[in-house]
Formats: sequence, C-alpha cells, structure tokens
Amino acid sequence: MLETLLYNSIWILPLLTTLLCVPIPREKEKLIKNVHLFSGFLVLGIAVYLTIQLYFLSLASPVQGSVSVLRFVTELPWLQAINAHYFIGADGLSMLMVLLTAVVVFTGMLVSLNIGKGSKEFFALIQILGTSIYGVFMSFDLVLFFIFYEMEAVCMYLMIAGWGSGKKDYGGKKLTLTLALGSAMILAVFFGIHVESGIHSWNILELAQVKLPETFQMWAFPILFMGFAVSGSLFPFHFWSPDGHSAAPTAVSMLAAGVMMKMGTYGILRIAIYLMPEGARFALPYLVYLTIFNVVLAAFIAVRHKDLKYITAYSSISHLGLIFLGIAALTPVSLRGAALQMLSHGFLTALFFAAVGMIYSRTHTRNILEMGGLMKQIPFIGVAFVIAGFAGLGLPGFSGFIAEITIFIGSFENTSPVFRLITILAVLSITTTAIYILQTANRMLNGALPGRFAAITDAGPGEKTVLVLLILCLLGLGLFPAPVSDFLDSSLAPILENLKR
Amino acid sequence: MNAFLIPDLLLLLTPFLVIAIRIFTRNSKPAFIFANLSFLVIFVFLNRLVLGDEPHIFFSTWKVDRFGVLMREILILGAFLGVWFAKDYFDHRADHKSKLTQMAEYIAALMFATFGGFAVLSATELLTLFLGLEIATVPMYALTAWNKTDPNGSEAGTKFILMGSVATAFELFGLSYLYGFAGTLELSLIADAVAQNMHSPLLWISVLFLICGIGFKLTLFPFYTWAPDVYDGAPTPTTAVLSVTSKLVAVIFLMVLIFGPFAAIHSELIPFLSLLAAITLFVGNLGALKQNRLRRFMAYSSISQAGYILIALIGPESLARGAVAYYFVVYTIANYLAFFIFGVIGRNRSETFESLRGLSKQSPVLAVALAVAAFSLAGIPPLAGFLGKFFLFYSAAEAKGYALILFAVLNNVIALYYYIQLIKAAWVDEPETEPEPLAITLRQKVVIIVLMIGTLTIGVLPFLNTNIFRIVG
Amino acid sequence: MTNILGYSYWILLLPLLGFAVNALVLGNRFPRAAGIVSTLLTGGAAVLTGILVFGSFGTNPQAQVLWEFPFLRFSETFAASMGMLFDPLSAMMLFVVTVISTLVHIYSLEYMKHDPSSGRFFAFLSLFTFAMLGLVVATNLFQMFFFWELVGISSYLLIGFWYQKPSAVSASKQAFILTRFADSFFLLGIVLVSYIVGSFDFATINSLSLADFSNSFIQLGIAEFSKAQGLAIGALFIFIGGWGKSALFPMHIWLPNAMEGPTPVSSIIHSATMVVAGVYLVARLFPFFMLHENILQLILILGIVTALFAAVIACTQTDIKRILAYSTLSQIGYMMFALGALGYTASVFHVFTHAFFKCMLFLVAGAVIHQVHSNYLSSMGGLRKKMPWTYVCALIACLSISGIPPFSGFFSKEEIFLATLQNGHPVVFAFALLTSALTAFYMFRMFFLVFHGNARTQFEKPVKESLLMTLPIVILAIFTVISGFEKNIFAEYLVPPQVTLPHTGAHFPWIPFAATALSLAAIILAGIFYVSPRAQIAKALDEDNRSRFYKIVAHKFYFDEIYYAVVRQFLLGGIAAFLKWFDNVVIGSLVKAATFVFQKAGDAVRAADTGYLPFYLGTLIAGLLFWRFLGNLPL
Amino acid sequence: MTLQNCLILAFLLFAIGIWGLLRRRHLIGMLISIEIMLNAANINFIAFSYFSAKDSTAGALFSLFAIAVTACEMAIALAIIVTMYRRHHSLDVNQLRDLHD
Repeated sequence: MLETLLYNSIWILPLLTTLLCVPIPREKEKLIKNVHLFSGFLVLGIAVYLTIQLYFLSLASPVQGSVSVLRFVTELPWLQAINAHYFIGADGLSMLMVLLTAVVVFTGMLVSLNIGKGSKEFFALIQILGTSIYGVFMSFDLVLFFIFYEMEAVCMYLMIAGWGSGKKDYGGKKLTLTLALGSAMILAVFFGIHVESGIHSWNILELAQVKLPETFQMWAFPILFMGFAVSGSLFPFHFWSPDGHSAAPTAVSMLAAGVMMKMGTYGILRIAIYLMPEGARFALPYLVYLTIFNVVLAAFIAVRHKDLKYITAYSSISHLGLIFLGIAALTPVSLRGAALQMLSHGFLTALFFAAVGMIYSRTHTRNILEMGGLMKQIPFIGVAFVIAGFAGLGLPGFSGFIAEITIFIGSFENTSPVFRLITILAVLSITTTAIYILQTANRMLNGALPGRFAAITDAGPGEKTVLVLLILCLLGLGLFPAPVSDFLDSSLAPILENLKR
Repeated sequence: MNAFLIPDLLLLLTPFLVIAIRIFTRNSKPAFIFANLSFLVIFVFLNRLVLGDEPHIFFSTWKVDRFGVLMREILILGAFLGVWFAKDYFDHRADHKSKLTQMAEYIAALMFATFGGFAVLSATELLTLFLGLEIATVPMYALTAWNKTDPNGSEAGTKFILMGSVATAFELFGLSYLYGFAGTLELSLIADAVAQNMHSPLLWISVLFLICGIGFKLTLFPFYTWAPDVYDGAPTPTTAVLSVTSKLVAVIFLMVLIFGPFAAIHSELIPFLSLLAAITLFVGNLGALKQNRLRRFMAYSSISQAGYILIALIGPESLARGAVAYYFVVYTIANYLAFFIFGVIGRNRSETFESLRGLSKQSPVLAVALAVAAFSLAGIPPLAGFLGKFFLFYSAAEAKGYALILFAVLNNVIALYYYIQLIKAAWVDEPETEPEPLAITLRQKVVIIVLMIGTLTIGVLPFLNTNIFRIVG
Repeated sequence: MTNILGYSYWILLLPLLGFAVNALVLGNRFPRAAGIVSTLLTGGAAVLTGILVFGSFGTNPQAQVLWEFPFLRFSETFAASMGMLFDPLSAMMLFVVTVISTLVHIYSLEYMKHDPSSGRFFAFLSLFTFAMLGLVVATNLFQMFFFWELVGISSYLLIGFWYQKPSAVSASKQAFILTRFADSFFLLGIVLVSYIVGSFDFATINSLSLADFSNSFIQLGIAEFSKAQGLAIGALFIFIGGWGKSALFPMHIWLPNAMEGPTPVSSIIHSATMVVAGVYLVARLFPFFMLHENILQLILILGIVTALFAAVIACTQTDIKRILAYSTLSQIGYMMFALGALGYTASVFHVFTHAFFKCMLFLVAGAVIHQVHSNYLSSMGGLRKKMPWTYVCALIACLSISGIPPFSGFFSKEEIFLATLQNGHPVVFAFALLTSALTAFYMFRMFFLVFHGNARTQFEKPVKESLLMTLPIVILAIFTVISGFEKNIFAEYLVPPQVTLPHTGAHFPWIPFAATALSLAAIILAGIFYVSPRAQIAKALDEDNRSRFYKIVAHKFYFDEIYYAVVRQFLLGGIAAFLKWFDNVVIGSLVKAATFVFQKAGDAVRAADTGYLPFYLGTLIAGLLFWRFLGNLPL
Repeated sequence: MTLQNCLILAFLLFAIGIWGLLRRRHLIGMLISIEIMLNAANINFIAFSYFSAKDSTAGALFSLFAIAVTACEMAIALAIIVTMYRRHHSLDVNQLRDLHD
C-alpha cells in the first residue's frame, strides 16, 4: 500500500513542488532551487527504494504467460466516456526507466543551478518535463500514456527557446515539431487499436490478450513504429536531434538524449510489439534497413563534426540505432540487449551532455578546434568526459559494453540474412565510435592550453556530484549486469510470449 | 408545466429589458450589470432543469432535450464571456481604434444572436431552424460594423453581409428543395421520407446547397474567404463572438440536419464530410502560418478548428454530440483566454505579433496564460484542448475514419508550429523598442486566471467530460 | 595448498586495489605514496603468483578452473562468466606478468620520480596489470575480450600519458583505433563462434570436432555457409583480434609509434606482455585453430613476413626505442610463425624468454635515455664506462636475443627453428635463419652505437646508476640467463591441451650450430661497421646520403603515409565527408523542402485572401460547383 | 404551368442573380441580385406547396417568413452600406480593398 502511494507520488511530487513554488517570489532563487533539488532528491530516493522492493518481489514470483505482472498498481476510472482509466503500475522495465529518469532529472537540476535568469520557470519546466517522462514509463493505459508522451515535447520547446544557445528557436522548433509528428502518428494508431480490438479498452494488458486483425496490424504497426522511432531519432527522422540538442540548455540535452529518446524505444517495446506482434514480425525485417544509417553511418558523421554537441548528438543517434537493431531482431536476447542499452545509454549520454555543458559554460565555445589542453585546467570534468567516452565506445566495465554485446549476440540469433548482415556491419563499426570519441577527447583535453582558458576552474561540488553519480551508475550496470538483466527479463517475458502466438 | 421554456423566454425578454434600462439610465453600467445577472439567472435555470430522456415539446414546434440544454449552457457561457470581453472596448481605445459606443445595444444584439442558437437547437421543423439561424446571423452583421468610425469595420460588415446573404440564399434554396422533396417541413417526417427514397436528386441537390450554405457560416473550404477579412476588420469582441457563438450555431444547425433529416444518408455523407473536413483544416492551418495580425491569425486558426469539428460529425450521433459539446466548452474557454490576452496587449498597442514581444518579462503570468491558451488550441496534452480534439477523433474512430484522423493529427503539427510562433513572440523575441506598459483591469485579471485554470484542469479532471457524455449519450 | 588456491583472486584484486587507491585517494597529491602503494600491491600479487605457481606445479599441474562466477546470462544454457583458469600456460603468463610488472613498478619509482603526475602513471600501470592478469586467466572468450579491451584502454592511457605532447597523443589514438579495428573482428568472431558452439568456454571450443558441424548451415548475410566453414571464418576473425594486438604486418604501425609513451610502459606493455596477447590468444585456442589448416597457414606466413620485415627496418632506425619496437615486432613474428608451424611449445617458450630480455632491453634503453635525455643514437655512444651495470646487462640481453648460447634466446629460438623444419616448412626456416642473423646485426649495431665509441654528447653532470633503476635490470638479466634452462619444464607441461601434435621425431642437430654461427658472423659484421677504428659512425647515422633502398627502409616502407592516406583521406575525408554532406544537404534539404512546400502552400492560401469582394463571391459559387463534382454525392 | 416550369424559372432567376452578383460592381446592384436569388427560392417554395406538397400551407408560410427575414437582412445591409458610403464616398466594390492579407 505504502509502495503504491510512493509510486504514484513519483510523478505527482514534481508537480506539487512546482505548485508550491508558484507563490515564492522569483527573487528568492536559492530557496526555489533548494526546494526543487530536495524534491528531485526525494523522488530519486523513492525510485531507488521502489526499485529494490520491486526487484525482490519479482525474484519471488517469476512471470508466466503473456500477461505482464504489475506491482504498485493503481487503477481508477478516469475518462469514463471513453473507458480510459488512470492505470499505472510497475514492472522491471518501467521501474528501471523511472529510476533512470529520476537520476537524470536530479542531475539535470544540479547542473542547472547557475542557469541565471528565470530560474523559477526553468525549474518548474524541468519538473513538468520530469513528470511527463515518469508518466510515460508508469502508465499502462494508452490515453494516459499518450498524454504524458506528448506533454514533454512542448516543455522542451519552451526550455530550449527560453534558455538555449545558438539557433535556439530553430532548434527548439525542429525538435518539438518533429516529435509532434511522431506522436501524431502514434495517436492515430492508438485510436485504431482501441476500435479494432473490439473490446473498447485502452488498457495495455487487456489489449495484449486480444489479437488485433492482421490486416490492421500490417499497416498500423509500421506507422506506430515510425511514430515512436521519431523520438528515438531513427533514420530518416534523426534530423531533429543534432540541431535540437545543440541549441538546448544542458539539462534539457541530458533529459532529451538521456531519457526522452528512450521513450520512443520503450513505446515500441511496450506497445507496438506487445500489442501487435504479428505486425512486428511482418514489418520489422523491412524496417531494420533504416537502422543501417544509425548504426553504421551516423558515427562517421560524428567524426566530421567539430561542435561538441553535434558530436554527442550523432553519437546518440548511433547508439540509439543499436537499440532499434536489438528491437527489430525480436529475439529474447536482443530485446534484453535493447532494454539494457536504453538504460546504459541514458546514463551515458546524460554524463556526456553534462560534461559538455560544463565545458561549454567555461570555455563559451563548443568548437573542439578552439580548445586544447583543458585536462590541465579542468581535470575532473576532463576525466568524466573521457570516462563517458570510454563507456560510449563500449569499454568493458561500463554498461555500454554489456548492452552492446547483448544486442550483437541477440541480433545474430535472428537467422534472416538481413539481420546477419546488419549485425556484422554493426559489430565492425564499433571502431568508428572510437575514432570520433578519441579525436574529440584528444583535441579538447590534450595538447597545449590556449592562454584564454588559463583562468577557468574545475567542477564545483554540485557538478562533481552529478558526474560521480552518473559514472557510478555506468559502472554499476557494467560490473553487475546480471541482476539488472534478470530484472528486465521479468518484464520482457510477456512480450516475448506474445510474439510466439 | 412548461418550465423548460423559462430560460428561452428569459433570454428572449432580456435584450429588450437591457435596452430599456439603458434608456432610463445615464450610462450603460446598469445595463451591463443587468445583462450579467440575467445570464446568471438563465444559466442557473438551465442547470436546474430536470429533463427525462424524452425531449419536451411545446406545441410541436419548440423542443427542449438534454443535449439542447447542454448546448444552451455553452451558448450562454460564450455570450457571457463575450459581454465581459467587450466591456473593455467600450471603456477605452484599443488597437489604435476609437472606443466603441452603445454597449447596451451591443449586448442586446449579442443576446439575440444567442437566442438564435436556442431556436436552432429547439427546431422541430425547417422554419424554426431557418429563423433561428437567421436570428443568430443577422445581429452578427451589425456587430461587425459596430464601430462606425472605423472604415475597416464597415468594409468588413459590407463583405460579411453581402456574402452572408448569398449563403442565406443557398440555404433557402436548399430548404426549398428539401421541402419539395419531402412535402413537409417537419424534421421527423422529412427523415422518414429520406429513409424511403435515399437517391432522389432533389434530396441531394438540397444537401449540397444546405451544406454549402452552412459551410459559409462554419468557414469551410472554400467558403471561408470572408473570415480573415471580417475577423480582421471587425471590432475585437465581435471577432471573438464570431469565432465562438456564430460557429457554434452553425455547427448545431449542421448537426440538427445531419443527425435529423439526413440520418439515413449519414453513411453516404461521410466521404463528403471527410473531404470537407480534411481540406478545411489543411487550408486553415496553411493560412495561419505566416500571419502577423492577431485577429487574422485567429481567423485562420478558427477555420482549421472548424475542420476539426467536422471530423466528429462522421461518427455516430451520441459520440459526435458529446465530442462537439465538449470541444466547444474547451474551445470557448481557450479562445476567450487568448482573446482576453490580446485585449490586454492591444489596449495601448496594435493587435499584432510584434506587440507580444517581451511579454514574458513584462508580465510572466500573462505570458504563461498565453502559452496555455495557445497549447490548448493546438491540442497539446494535458490541456483541455487536447481532450477536446481527442473526443472529436474518438467519434470519427468509431466510424473507422483512421485515414482522416491520421491526416488531421499530422496537420496538428502545422498547427503546433504557428501556435508556437505565438509563444515564441511572447517568450523568445526581444522587443525592438521599450514596450508600452500594460494596463490590466481586475476583471481581466480574474477572467484570465479563471480561464487559465479551467484550461489546465478540465482536460484531466474527468467530471466535465464524463457528465457531458452521460447527458448526450 | 588449498589455501592458496582459495585466495587466488587476490592476484587480480591487488593490482585493481592499487588502481583504485591511486586513482581515487592518492592520485597526484601524493605521487610518491602512490608509487609505493602500487609497487607493493603488485609485488604482493607477484608473491602470491609465485606461491601458486611453484606450490601447485609440484603436486597438480593439471588445468583447472580455480573459481568462476556467472557474469551475464544470455539464455538458459548460454552465459558469460568470469573465472580463473589455472593451467601451465596461464601459470606461465601469470608469472611473467606479475614479475615483470613488479620490476617495472620498481624501476618507475625512480624513472618517474620527477614527473608531477606520476600518481596517475602508477594508477594506470596497476590498471594495466590487473587487466593483463584478467586476460591471461580468462576461462572463456567473453572474459578474454572483456580484459582484452581493458588492456587496450590502459595501453592507450599510458601511451598518451604525456597528454600535452601532440605526438604522444596521436600515437595513443592510433594505437587504440587500430587495435580497436582488429578487436571489432575479434568481437564478431566471438559472436559467430559462440553462436555456433553455444558457449564461450575455452574448454568447449577447444574440444570441438569439425565433423559435427559440416552438415548444418549458417547464413552470414551474403551467403550461406556450412557451420564448419562458419567456424573457420570465426577463427579467422578471432585471430584478427590477435593480429592487431600483436601488431603483425600490416597492422604493425601503431607499435613503433607507441614508443612515445614513457619507457617503462614500452617495456611492459609494448614488449613483454600486451603485444604477446595475440600469441597467447592463438596458443589458448590452439586446438581450435588447429582445426583450420588455412588459418594456421595464414598465421605462419604473417609471422615470418612480420619477422623479416621488421628486422629489415630495425637495421636502419636511429631511435633506440624504435629499434627495440621493431625488434619486438620481429620476435612476435617468430612466436606467430612458430605457432603456425605447430611449434606450440617453442612459441610459448619464446614468449617466456622474450619477455625477460626484451623488457630488460627497454629498461636499459630507459636508463640510457634518462642519462642522455634523447632517444637518438646520434646522441649516445661511449656509455659503457658511465653505466657499467647497465652495460653488462645489455650485453646479456643482446646476446640472448641474438641467439647466442647459453642465454635464453638461444634455446627458445632453436626450438622454433626445429619446429619449422620438423613440420616441413624449409622456406620459412630459411627466412627465420636470415631474420635471426639480421636480429643479431641490428641489436649489436644498437649496442655498439650506444655503449662503445666516443660519447657524442657532453653531459654537464653524468647521472649515477641508481639502485632502483639498476636492480630490476639486473634481476631481469638473471632471469635472462637462467630462463633458457627451463626448456624441459616447457617441453613437459606446455603442450596444447586435448590435441596431439604430429611428431615426426626428425632431428636436425646442426641447427644450433648454424644459427649461432650466422649470428656470430652478423655480430662481427656489426662490430666492423660500428665499433672498429675504421667505422664511419657519423656517416652511418646520416640518413640523407644513402641509397634509395635504404631510404625506403628507413622510412619504414612508407606505411605511415599509406595509413594516413587510407584513413585520413579516404575514410574520413572521403566517406565520412560524403556522409556528412548527405546528412546535411540531402536530408537537410528534404526537411527544408518540406517546410518550403508548406510555406509556399500557405502563401498560396493567403494569396487567395485578396480582399476583393467579387472574387470572394466567386469562391462561393465555385465552391458550390466544386463540391457538386468532388463531394462524392450520388447526383 | 407545371411544377417543372416553375422550378426552371426559379433556377433561371437564381442563375440571373448569380450572374448579376458577379458582374455588378455597384453595391446596390449586388444587393438587388441577391434579392433575386432569395426570391428564386421563394418561388420554389410556392411552387412546391402549390403542386406537390402534402403540407401545402407550410411552404407558403415559409416563403412569407423568408420575405420578412430577407427584408430585415436588406435593411441592415443598407444601413452598413450607408455607413460605408460616409467613409468612402463611393459604392464601388473595387474600392473595398483595405482588408486583405
């Protein structure tokens, strides 16, 4: 009971905090920030506690059949006119994603402490953004899911346009509108699912037990997949991500790349594949061709870019490609790999963008050609960046390696020639990642220090907390993958079971 | 006991009383207060009406059912907000135009227009239907040209009335064929006749003329051309009324026809309606892309909203009614929220996008309210506008109009683009010159806050939509 | 005894602890303490290893897995685990790694004394030791790859230790990317083999028989192969991993460039331990590789080509560390072709002996560089008197590598020669002999130019040989002298598991004599060229007035330039630039075009908004007609 | 006189109204054209009520109401046109072009 209450409070608490801060005058920035930080920390604590609880609960009773076993369930009638419910619950995948979000939101707040003007609105928006992301991972009702899903895009625009840098309005619009395009496709298919199921339900668990008409699935699955793939920046809908990230303030980049991009892949796993397994089996062997761009080619583009955020954005695109590959292969191992990569890349890219943001706030340039020798001046951030880089290129010991190898092994298990070929290409392209990461790190951190950077200082305590926390997450997942992997299995099993039907 | 007639009779009476009070008082304040009180009374009466499932009929020509009461309440809400909004334009100059005069008459005209909506809702035969529509329309012409000192206003009025008359001619022509086809004016008898002879050319010609005629008032493609000019030229309160009350009456008219006499051919009308809806919302969205004047912008925005509303009409009756009713509640609220903000901005400046610049610094609350209004109109969850659109689509989904829904939601992206322009102007763009200070009255402040809270909450709080669907279903 | 086995994980944990303590606690604030902690912990690991190896071999020389725990489960039957495999091969490597690492740590205490960030150095060195130990005790391919990458990254970190020196930074990048490229194949090989076999375990993979796999098929994207062929391809891919890590031709270029790192790093990573990982890999999977004739052939050819090629280049280099680097390449070539020629024991034996003398040579080079502050032979000469201990040790090492009895190199090389001839590869044998002679020549060229003749630089104050730097060199010299006599132990225990090598039993008693004679001749030649009174040293060190062939060799056959062209110009300048263009221009244009279309359509809609009333009225009428025809009405 | 003839007459009147509406540039002329269109519809009502309708009084009544309504509409139209004339001193629609995009 307490757990259920706490679980609900994960998404309600940020909103309450925002409301609480409304009457505080904007001059009391410090108070506002502290209140928000405290709430972020509280949510993180709750998420950690619940994750541990849920882990032991799921160990106690393994999942059987195609019905997801949810814990901490709240189901209340909500929009009775359309039979939509307020239905939230937790299983391994969603709990871990919530935990990831809590970490990234908390660290995102920490890096935004010196955001400057309008911090009251900024923090409120972060909280709302957090709420929407939590909601996406928690809800098991399509309407509720969609409401949370689409909320986040416009928050992003406000934050990018208000607090971003460079072409902020352009970048923000590009991001928001492209994401809106994706959610438009999703919404249309949701209606289809609701009506075609014949049971007039929005409940994911109930819908999963119904076999939707195959002719419907044939066209609806690709649309739904692409709709979700937009936020995962799958080719050819990746174009929003570099411009969006580069214009966004640090916290938004962290949240966007770290968590929001996973919402798409989460949606594919949880909704598209779970509800339409026949369509998935039919369409994914064709859709997987799109991942070639992400997996094999995006890294090359990152090599050519000189702007730190562009590099990081393309790196995200290429890592997300692996998630898509894992999902598309539809084998038990590859799906688990995809889920692991979702987590891993969340921490990784948050760390990346946090480090990049810290560097940018000191050097006021993101062009790596204008930097050099920063390791001497900002060793802490530099080391964090290098660690992020290593984790990004799949160094064992960090989570990226675990996720990547699971995806490779999993997608190789799919026996069709396409998947074999793409897996081979994907494995061979891990070198390219190394090229751009080392090139960037070397160019930026090593060599001679330009005189104008002589006065910059290393990370403060808040920033150090951010970096250390994220690095610990990367390491933890990389060194002790077995519990996480088993935990994920418990929630992937029903999806796989449905795939067999 | 015919208690169900009381609100209608009250609304019929009050315009006269308002004008009468104005005659006997020095300024229009008492009239304004009286009008507000009577709106309140009418609303309370409507709310207290206890109706069964069967409609109540007065002398076989005046019908009141639960859906009608619901729509009456929405009409009253719209009129009430319209009067409150108009008040400022009678108090001071705005948008670099002289202030309006003769408020009591303005209010009375607005009330008549609202009563026209009541009449359309109550119609059981074509004559009441037609008269109701005309009562709702004719005052609008006058409202448009209200500002006699403004050449744009009279130009807008001229365009509006000339085109409106042509549309009336279309409707009349359509009605005459329908009468010829069925030989009667009773809606229920016509429905029987339609069900018996579904492919009579006479019937379909009348359908064509009627839909084209009402398409003018509903600003459907390609009959929308008057809207940008008229919305732009009319006084701002009239623009608001046009985009809410007038549009609502037109939708009710269309629904009365489609789900009344034409119920039997509804399924055959679906392709036509779908096409109309799709093209209208597309064109409306495109037109709004690069606007600078706010009222013209709102004109295109409301054109596309009309397209969205039409989508609901391809669904089954009960869902369509609920969806339209709910949509109009949230649309009224969000639209008036936007207009109230424009009213505040436009007091010392022109009503253009440039005037919005720097708003987030001058008045963050206003800027937040603007964002809420814009996002609600764009249909972004969890704001009310999203759920409004959701219900519209839901209705269409029941008829398996997936392609139309997909097209509409993709169009939403374009819509989001131009609503973001609005927000961008307020939040991102820096003003070139120091903006004029804002003056905001207490009334405006209260209304804006209330409407904003309404927009934020009625989407996710279930009671309103649950009730609406229970009432109409 | 069981006690030791039970605590065996401390061998890995101690260096890891060293890394953690140095990286997190001591760091650059207490560099001296960091060095001492690191050294002590590594020494502890060495002691434990010693107890383990010598204690257990007396009683139980069998292969056994000391401990193993599951790391990551893929399916019910297919999981990756981490463990500690203890067999003669891993015991030998454990011994080599811990001992050399300890000695290098001690050496570095002095060598890196004046470097302000030596704390970081020791941290990385401990990290490397940990990774290398993890690699050698791996029980399965997954663990191997895990530590393989860690080794690579610590090598990267150490090569680029002086991160403000551009050449070091670019060398570290090159080393990492090139090995990473090879590793990608390694990973692919692991994926492929483990898919076919259903396990990562060395024990399983080594006991396969091809017959079980020839009747089922596997799709590899391009075509369908039988699983036996699939295994062969997998074996090739796995070998490519070792190819890159062991810097075989033509992926050798990173190793000489890696000499930009601090000398102790070169001595441990780039000569004694990490670069032989490729050899170790092949040895570890030897029964598996033996299934695939063609791959053994490839290994053989690559080995001999690398050996000869590197030896030729080494004759012309003037940078002392580069000479040693090419020498390392050449020696790894030996080990490789020995494996290719089924000379498993010989190869492993050479790994063992080579580790000591090559490590020592690097340490000597480091001491010399410490003395003259230059890497180039042109700045050296006549150091014999200033560094007597070093001089003697260097002599031992050079003799050993040249294959002069009774030093260790002689024994291991002889085994290799024997193996090639016994298994019927006379051509390889001939080239090997030639390489051996070349080795003797360039080693003594270096030796003479460094220690003999006149000093070519003037020192303000010569540094005395310090204890901390000399002691490891001396200890290594002792190992160099005695390790050759372990031959019998190797012959007895270090045989590939689960297979029997074809044994012809043919004896070629003349081989040692021939080889030694050739080497001696080469040494004498070197003496004539570089130490005799008539030697024209200045001319010898001048690269400009040489024949064209000499220049080509001295430029390392222009491999750096070829790589530059391929990677920079073609891959990054060509393909990547094209892709960026594609993304920016093509995708960008599509996006722009879409917005353009909507904007233009919007303009069109607004253009209809003329304000002209007759036109508006016209639209009413037109609309009526429009919907009459397009409204789908049944009229 | 048949129903058909009446309908054709009404249609022709409607067409004439449209034609006049599109050709005229004088506002009063356009108003008259519209009046012709409206009366065409009235003829329809009368014709239907006379020839075919079951409920013939309804049609006649409808046309009476329609005449009243159109008269009302025309009154307002003229009033607006008068205000406009005061501003523009012209009744030419070509000059009505201040409002456009």
